[in-house]
Amino acid sequence: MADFWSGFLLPLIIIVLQILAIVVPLLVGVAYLTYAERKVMGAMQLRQGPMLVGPFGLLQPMADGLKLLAKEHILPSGANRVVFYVAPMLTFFLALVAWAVIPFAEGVVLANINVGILYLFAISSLGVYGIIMAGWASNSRYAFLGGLRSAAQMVSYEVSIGLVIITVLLCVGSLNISDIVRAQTTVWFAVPLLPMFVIFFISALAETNRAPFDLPEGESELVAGFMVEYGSFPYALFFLGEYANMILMSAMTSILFLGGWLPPLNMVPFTWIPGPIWFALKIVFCLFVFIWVRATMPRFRYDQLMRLGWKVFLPFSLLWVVLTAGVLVTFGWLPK
Amino acid sequence: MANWPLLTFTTFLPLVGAVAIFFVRGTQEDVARNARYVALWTTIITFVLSLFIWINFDPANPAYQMVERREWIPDFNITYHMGVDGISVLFVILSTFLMPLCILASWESVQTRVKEYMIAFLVLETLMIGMFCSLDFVLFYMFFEGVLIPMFLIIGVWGGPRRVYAAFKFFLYTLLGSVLMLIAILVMYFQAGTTDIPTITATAFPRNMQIWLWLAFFASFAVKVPMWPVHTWLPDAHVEAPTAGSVILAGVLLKMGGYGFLRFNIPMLPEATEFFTPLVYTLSVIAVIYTSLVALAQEDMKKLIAYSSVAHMGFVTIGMFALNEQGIQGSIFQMLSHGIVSGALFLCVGVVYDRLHTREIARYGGLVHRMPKYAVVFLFMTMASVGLPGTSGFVGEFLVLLGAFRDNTWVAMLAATGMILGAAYALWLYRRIVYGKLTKEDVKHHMFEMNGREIAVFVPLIIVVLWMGIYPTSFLKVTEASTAQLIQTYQSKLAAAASSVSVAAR
Amino acid sequence: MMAPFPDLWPALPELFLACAGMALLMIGVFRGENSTKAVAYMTVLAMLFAAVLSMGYGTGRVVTFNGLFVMDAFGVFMKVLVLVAAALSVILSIGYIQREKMDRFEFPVLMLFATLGMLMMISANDLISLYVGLETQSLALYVIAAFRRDSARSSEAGLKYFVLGALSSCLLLYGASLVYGFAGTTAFDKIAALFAGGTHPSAGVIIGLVFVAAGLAFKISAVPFHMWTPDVYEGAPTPVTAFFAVAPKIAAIALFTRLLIEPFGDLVGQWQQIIIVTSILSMALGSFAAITQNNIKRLMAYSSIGHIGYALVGLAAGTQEGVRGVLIYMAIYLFMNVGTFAVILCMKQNGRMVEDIKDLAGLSRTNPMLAAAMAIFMFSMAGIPPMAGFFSKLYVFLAAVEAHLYTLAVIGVLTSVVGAYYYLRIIKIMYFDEPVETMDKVNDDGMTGILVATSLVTLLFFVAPAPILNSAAAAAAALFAG
Amino acid sequence: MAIGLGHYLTVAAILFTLGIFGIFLNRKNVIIILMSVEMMLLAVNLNLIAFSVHLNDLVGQIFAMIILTVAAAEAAIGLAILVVYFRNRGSIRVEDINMMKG
Amino acid sequence: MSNPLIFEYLPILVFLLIAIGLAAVMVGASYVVGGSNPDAEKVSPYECGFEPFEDARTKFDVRFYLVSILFIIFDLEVAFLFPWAVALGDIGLFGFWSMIVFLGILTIGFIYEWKKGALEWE
Repeated sequence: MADFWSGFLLPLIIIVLQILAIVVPLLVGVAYLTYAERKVMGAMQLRQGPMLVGPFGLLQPMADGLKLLAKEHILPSGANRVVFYVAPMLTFFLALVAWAVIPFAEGVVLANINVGILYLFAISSLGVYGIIMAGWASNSRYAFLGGLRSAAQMVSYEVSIGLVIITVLLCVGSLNISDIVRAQTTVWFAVPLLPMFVIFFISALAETNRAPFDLPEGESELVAGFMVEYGSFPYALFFLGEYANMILMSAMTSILFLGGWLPPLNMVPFTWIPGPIWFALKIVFCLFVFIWVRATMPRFRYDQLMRLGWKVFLPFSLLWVVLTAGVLVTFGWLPK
Repeated sequence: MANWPLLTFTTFLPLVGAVAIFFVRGTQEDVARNARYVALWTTIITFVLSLFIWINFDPANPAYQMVERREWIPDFNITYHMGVDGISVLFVILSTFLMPLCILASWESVQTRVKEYMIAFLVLETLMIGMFCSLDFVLFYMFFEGVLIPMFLIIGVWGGPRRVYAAFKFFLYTLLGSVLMLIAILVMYFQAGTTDIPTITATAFPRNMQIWLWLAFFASFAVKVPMWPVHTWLPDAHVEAPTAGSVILAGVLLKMGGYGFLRFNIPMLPEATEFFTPLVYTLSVIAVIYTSLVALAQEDMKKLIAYSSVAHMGFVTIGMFALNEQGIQGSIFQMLSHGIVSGALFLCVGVVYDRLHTREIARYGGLVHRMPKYAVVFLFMTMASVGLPGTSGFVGEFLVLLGAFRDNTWVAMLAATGMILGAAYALWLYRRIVYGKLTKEDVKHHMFEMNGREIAVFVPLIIVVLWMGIYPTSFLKVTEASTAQLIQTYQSKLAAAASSVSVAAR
Repeated sequence: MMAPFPDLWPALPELFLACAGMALLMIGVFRGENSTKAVAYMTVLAMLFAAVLSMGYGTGRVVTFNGLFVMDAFGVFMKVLVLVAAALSVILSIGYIQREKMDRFEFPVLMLFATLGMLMMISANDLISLYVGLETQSLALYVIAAFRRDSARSSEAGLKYFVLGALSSCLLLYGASLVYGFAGTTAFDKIAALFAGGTHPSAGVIIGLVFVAAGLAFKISAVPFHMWTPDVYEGAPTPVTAFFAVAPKIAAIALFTRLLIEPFGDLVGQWQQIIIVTSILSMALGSFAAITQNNIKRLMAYSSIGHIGYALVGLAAGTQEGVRGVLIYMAIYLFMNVGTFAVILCMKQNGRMVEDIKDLAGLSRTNPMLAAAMAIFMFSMAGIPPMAGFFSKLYVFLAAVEAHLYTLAVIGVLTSVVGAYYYLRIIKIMYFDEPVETMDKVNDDGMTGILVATSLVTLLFFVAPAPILNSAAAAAAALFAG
Repeated sequence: MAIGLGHYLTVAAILFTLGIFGIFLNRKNVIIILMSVEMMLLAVNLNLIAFSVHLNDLVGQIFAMIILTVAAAEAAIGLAILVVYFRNRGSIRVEDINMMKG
Repeated sequence: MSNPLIFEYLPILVFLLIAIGLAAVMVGASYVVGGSNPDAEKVSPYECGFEPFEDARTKFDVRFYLVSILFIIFDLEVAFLFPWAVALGDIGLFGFWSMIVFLGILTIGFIYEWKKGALEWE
């Protein structure tokens, strides 16, 4: 019995608690990200944003959530019931589980697996399934086309993301995410790999269907695209998933290029502040850029979007991979 | 002249003619005329050339003569090995002799696709000569099988109404037999390490293997001969083939089977030969009697002659498997004689067919009134076929019966019965066609006497038949030494086998 | 562990072909669609040059790329065959693709890449390189089978070929995985070493071998894995069918032979029975099923099934002589088949391609040369001497007899008689039947050249058989020495 | 209960068999055939990786990787052919693939 | 089977289960709270004033296939790059040049696609 307790149940409980410690702040973060977005955009557009619910409208996300929870379920005629409901759940689920391998500080990580980056890459690739399923299951032309376009867009940019990750890996020599962060102790990869950093961030925008690449769900074209038939909490799940994905992509950006939990400079005033705080700050900065871009950039045309992905980012990142590898091999700078 | 590759020249000369015809260009008539002349001259020259083979041939020497040997496929010890001995040399002459006559016979009767026709015949001649001369199994097989190609085309393209059926039947029957022979050849190759025929002849094969090999060879040659019951392709092929095709079929192709028995089955596989002799006797006797009876019932001239060929070839096999000098010499002689006589008979049919375009016996009658010369020629050939003394047929049949008597009286007696039947159907055929009153209208109006060309075809045939009948020694002398050696090989091998068996038993 | 640079020299033909393929792709794509003809001719040149490069390779056996790749006299022989076959097919296709409005430059390039895969198959010395070569070939072939995008039959052929090809790859891979698992290695040399000296193999290896053999049987379309062949042959564009009928077969047979002889040579007792049964079934089906066919491409499909059966007779012997027989068979098969397809490609009436056997009626009148060539090929396929086809059969049966497989040899020759029937039927239609409609005149020098060359080779092979026979013997010897 | 090599092989064998049945018993849709093929390849990869771990030998994993890549290329081409076919025939039902018979 | 490996992945497994549970609970809760009261108009798919007259899952632009096919190819090439990138230090120059050749071939294919217009969207 003791064996069972100490060898199985206790670790399990600890794990569950750790997971909750990730999930709960994440969901709260998502909720307030929607708030922040409205506020920031409001500020940029010289208006106030939500102000009514709670002080400065701080309770607005809660109200939105409650509203969605209370709404009526609608299953469109001709829809595939199972797929229709699985799609948002899948999106949400994927946005959560990716966090399992994100390190918040040295050693602070739920699962320190040695192929962490592969896991992240795989999970983020799966996101396209939720969208395709939603678009197909709804039995609506808007949803269907929106789903297709969204999927095409996501896969297009995923290729460049993969190549960008490769350049980082070349400099690290490990697939472990903590190793990636540690490799940036001297200099963040954003500096030597600046073009890759830019590409990665822009691809992240496209990958999350954010402005200026948000045309799959563009209100004016496709009336929210694959989500058009969704209401109530399934819709909320998409919403949550999407914003959780934004946070995730920001976290990935921080890890890959901005040194994760590391302070900007390895010296006294910066090292006082603990790693998780640095990490959070970097994520917040990235998210701010996300919102900033949305507020300022006009939406791309679809052909421009695909062109950017295939004809600019892909060849460029491919070239950069070769270049990076060549430089590393030539100068013997390869890790290990 | 000694080092001159005479056999090769004789063999491939017709092929040169065929290539020449291939390149003939011009209007249709020009092409036809030129093709005919090229073919005729090629065959005549080939015949003359082949006479040199005969002249140079030393009858006293039983070994292979005028041997040529060249590397061909060295890896497998397969050589280009040519040579003739007393058994084969006359068949070469027979082939070259019949060829110009065939070309002449088709001078007018073949009007369509003359060029292809002549090419086919010349190729056929090369293959036939090559087959009789080759002393390597693979080479032999190549010629032996290759014959099928031109013959198939000759029957199928220029044949009668059921030519397609006949051509297929001919081709597939013979092919079926010979592929089994191919396997046997391969087995022998591994036993002897070579495909050289003289070497293999000197090799002893285990008895069990001999049985199988013999059967495989038999499958091939029995179809070719043809023996009852695998003879059924022959009437069809004969009936449908054009006249010259029938002549070659009866004159030469059937001899391939007999030649094969003599060359392979008997000397190479003596124990199996001894074992299977009763079988061959049985089949041959059935062939002689049964097909003679069938011939009696025929309404078609060619079919009747075809069945008579089966019967005559039955005699040949009986003589061969009597395995004594008279029998084998007789069978060779009978084959030569049959080659000329049955060829001539088909030509006779061809003459009337060209005029009336039917082979139905009932449509004719009373020809003697309109075509007396033809009646004479036909009569002469019918008599030769029946075996009238003074003609070639007599010598052959007589020798065969003699040989058979020495080996097995019953067989000889039954075969003799067949001879009587043979006389019956041949004479009856003659009576129905040539004699009687001239009643039929179309016979009255269309049957004209033979022209010069046709007579020119028959004259040499008549001469040869008479020569063979009156002075057979000039032919028998050639075959004598080789036959003796064949029998000696056979006996000594049997004896050796028997002694080894008795040694083993002891 | 720093891997050393491998010796690239033995793989020179492959490397050249790969570079040439990519260069031609670039030329084509930059020059546009009207470059098809130029690309096609350059493809032919590249293939022939690769053949020269292969021939330049001496004797002896060289293994490179860490044991993945092997080059020996066997490889040289087979590569030259494949390259010649491919080059001839490309020449055949040039006129056709222009007439039939499918002259996209990808066509010759795809054939080039398929050929590259075949060369890799021939030189494979490891299950991995085997698979990669096989797939390089197959992927290109799937596409060219469906190359006529606007033709339902072509796309159906492509689809069928794809589905069954993918299935066969799966079988092969499953077998390969078992072999890997139970033998502990994928390298041919190591597998061979494992079973040398009569070590009894585990059941897993045998099962794996059976699966691999099944997968390869698909590729060579041996019964019972032949189902795709008639449909694909019929549906695919004719020059593609010509290509399918020759080059991939040669390569797959080469691969099959090397696989069975080199790594699994000591297990001959285990696989011989399978090959014998497959061989008999293929010969029988090829002969009997072809009889009722009316479409000549379909007939050729069954014919090729039958021919593979005969080639397998040699393989079944499992001896050096047997392999030599297989090699000779494939060499002669190449010329007969390319020639036959050249004739089929000439079958055009009123500007429309026809492929019914009855369309050949009276060809000997309307086009005697074409008919003569076809007759030569048909007699050769039937195995009638003195055509080359006789020698091909002679050598495989020779090997079978030597290995005491008498039953197999007898069944083989008997089915060849049945097979002769349908080949004769074609000759009958050409020569015995009256012409219904004349064929259009063919003005294609390449095609005429191929027709003349292949028919002369087929007809006159017997005059000087030594070159092919000797190199086949050397190739077989090399396989057994290695 | 330790999960050993045998279990992996069994699972792979079951998957492989299912794939074969999927190809031959399926009368509905060609896509299902493609999926069956993928399933068989999955079985093969499972086999290879199980063996690779069991033998402590990397070759199996490399093989699996190559199979993955090639299989993807294969699937791409298969889909392309399927699209071409669909455009010609307007159907991808397995029963409709019957223009050529005999 | 090494136990540490399982322990490394156990949290992920638990996380997966929790995430699935969470998603299901959320949907289920809203189902209970929100209820459902459908009528024909409500459940009809969204259209701009038209009655939806046929199944929405019809043919669509073949370019989407093209994109997906291209994606498969390039994504798999990335799969090859992952181990290469990590192990480049160990495999040396030969490894480097092998991948360069591989990428070169890939580039040829890419140029081909580009010139053929597979990447054009208008």
